[in-house]
Amino acid sequence: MTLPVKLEFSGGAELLVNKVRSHQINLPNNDSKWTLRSLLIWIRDNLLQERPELFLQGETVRPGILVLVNDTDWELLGELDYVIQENDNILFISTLHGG
Amino acid sequence: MTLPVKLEFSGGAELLVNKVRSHQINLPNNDSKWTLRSLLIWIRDNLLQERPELFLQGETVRPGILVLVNDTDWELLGELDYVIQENDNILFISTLHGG
Amino acid sequence: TIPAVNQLDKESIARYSRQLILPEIGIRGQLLLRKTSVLIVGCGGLGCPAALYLTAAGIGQLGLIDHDEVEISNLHRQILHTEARINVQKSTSAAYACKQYDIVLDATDNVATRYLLNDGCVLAGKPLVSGSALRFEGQLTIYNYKGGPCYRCLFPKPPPPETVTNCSDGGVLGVVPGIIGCLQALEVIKIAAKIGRPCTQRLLLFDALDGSFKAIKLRQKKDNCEVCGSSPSITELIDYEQFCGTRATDKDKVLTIL
Amino acid sequence: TIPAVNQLDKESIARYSRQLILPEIGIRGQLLLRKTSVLIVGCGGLGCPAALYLTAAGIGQLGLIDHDEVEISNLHRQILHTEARINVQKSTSAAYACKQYDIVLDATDNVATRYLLNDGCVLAGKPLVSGSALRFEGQLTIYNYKGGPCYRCLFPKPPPPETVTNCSDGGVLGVVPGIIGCLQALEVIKIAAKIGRPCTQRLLLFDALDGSFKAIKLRQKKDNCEVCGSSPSITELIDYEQFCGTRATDKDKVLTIL
Ligand SMILES: [Zn+2]
Ligand SMILES: [Zn+2]
Repeated sequence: MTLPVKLEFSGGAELLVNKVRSHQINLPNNDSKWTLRSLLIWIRDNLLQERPELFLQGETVRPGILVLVNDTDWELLGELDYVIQENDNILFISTLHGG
Repeated sequence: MTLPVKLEFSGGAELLVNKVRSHQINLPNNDSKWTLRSLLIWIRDNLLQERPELFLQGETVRPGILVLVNDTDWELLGELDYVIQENDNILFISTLHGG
Repeated sequence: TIPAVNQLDKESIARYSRQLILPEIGIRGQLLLRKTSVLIVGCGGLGCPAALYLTAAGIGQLGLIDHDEVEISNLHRQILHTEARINVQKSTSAAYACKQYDIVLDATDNVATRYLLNDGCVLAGKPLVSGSALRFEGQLTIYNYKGGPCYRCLFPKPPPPETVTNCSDGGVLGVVPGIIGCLQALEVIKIAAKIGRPCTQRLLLFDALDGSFKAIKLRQKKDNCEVCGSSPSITELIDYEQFCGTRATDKDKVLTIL
Repeated sequence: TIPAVNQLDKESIARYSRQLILPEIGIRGQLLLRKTSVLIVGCGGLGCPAALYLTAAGIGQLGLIDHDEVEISNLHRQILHTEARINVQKSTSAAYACKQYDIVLDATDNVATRYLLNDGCVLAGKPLVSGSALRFEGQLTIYNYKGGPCYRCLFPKPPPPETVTNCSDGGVLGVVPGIIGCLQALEVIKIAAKIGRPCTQRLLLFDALDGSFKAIKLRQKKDNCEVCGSSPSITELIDYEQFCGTRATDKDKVLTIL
């Protein structure tokens, strides 16, 4: 069974994924569960159009990007260890500095 | 089994229910299903502090009040005939005119 | 009418540079803004910020109407950009003015005028960007646009006079109409430049105390609507004060113009 | 300091009448607003509407800082109410000014200054009402207030310089910082008058093209935070340009002051 999730990118992060802000995807069946850690690898390999270092740093997101699951800060959910649920809404948003 | 619903009042409509904007209630067990029609009668008998004509007109809400179920205009859901579901969020909002 | 020139002068390019570089706007969008005329009815808490930001965005022509001529003279016109042609309408016949503009912005403060503007816009075929505020709450939607409802589709009958509260009676926190007026300007810009998703068939509810916004899905245009339906019974303007049972004013209002 | 007088003069009562009659505000709230001092850092797209509405609400003292002295002189000060004491800070040492005010409003346009203000507010124990805007998006939250996080709790490390876009590069639709600036003023009012639910531990995201707002639940203050945690390693201001690898400016910005 694939795992349907909605990925969203904003605050400028969408520029790294071909300017497409919303991606409805089905993560392929996996022996182990999908976590945000494994999702980031999948994104790097399947969605990132630009240089990966503009989105990732090591196994996590680069500084300045906030990861939200169902409108909640991933820090409240275990960050990289969070186990993704069916139909989760995962938003990667770049913090804005402009005024 | 009682039917838990959340009733909200705003735009001034809250003044008619003791200024309490949010009411978590359990509608008592009924032979027939609870509809918005029967809910209005229940509200008149159990919540309205002020003169009922400030909230109701006949069997419906008085002009200027919009009824929303789960952030949707009741007109899209059958208005008075809508059958209330468990944990529905029903908002009675008075249209604002001020500027 | 505004001359149709398909290019921007250097000064305009400098002035609007930060929005010109937005791909969604660009020269195309800026020219559309420039050839759009907008009527703002009401120069109070909603109308002032709306007028400011529409001028700043490069809307070509702005008409301003307020029932109080003295308040219009208090309007800090010097902060409005001089390139926009500002027409101050002395006439209170806002509904007739609807015919002369592309988009109408309802920034009024009473029920009767809101019905008047609604009917005026439906009869003239113009979108109506409607905002309102009271106490700590605000509401916003676009009426009569792209198959969406008009005001009468939602509220065929006016509220009983004793249930109507205006800002003089109920009070209002000034920044609340400030926020709604800015949001109205934004919706006008989206309609004029043909970008984004205008707030039609959607009602935005703002709760300032809670700091939250909610978007309500609204009904479509109603086939049996008296003014915008398939067999309208209203084909010309009526007496709105009589219809509502209230005066077309927010009497005793202390108007603070920013 | 502002003299503590426990009553309002007649003129103030007339001026603030529409918010005085709000039970949540009343004389109590208006007096609290009057004895509150607010520092606005940045007089551009965010700072101008914030300053306007805070003045209109009766905030007792406003400090304004901008890195560009010329722009400060362009600020349409005549529309700011003369009763509010407006202090224009020539010094760019915004962080030192944090100590002199009750609440700080971040209306700046670059990363380095945002970290500077954050640390300044944490070290001075002041809430920081932070807003930002770019293209068609806006963000808003309150840092360092009631157990909520500070900026470093969320972003301990600054973004790589090549990932930072400012409004000169990316563009911005003017009404977007207008809306965010107004929302910042609202949050300041709620903190000062002690009403409603301030936007702490919540991040408000605004998408102007879509016309939608989203409220994100944020982490609490982090115990291991370098500046606001239980064993802070940052106990005085640092070199923020060096820290961020970028200049503390939004160079080449064409500033449109409304
Ligand atoms: Zn209609
Ligand atoms: Zn911290």
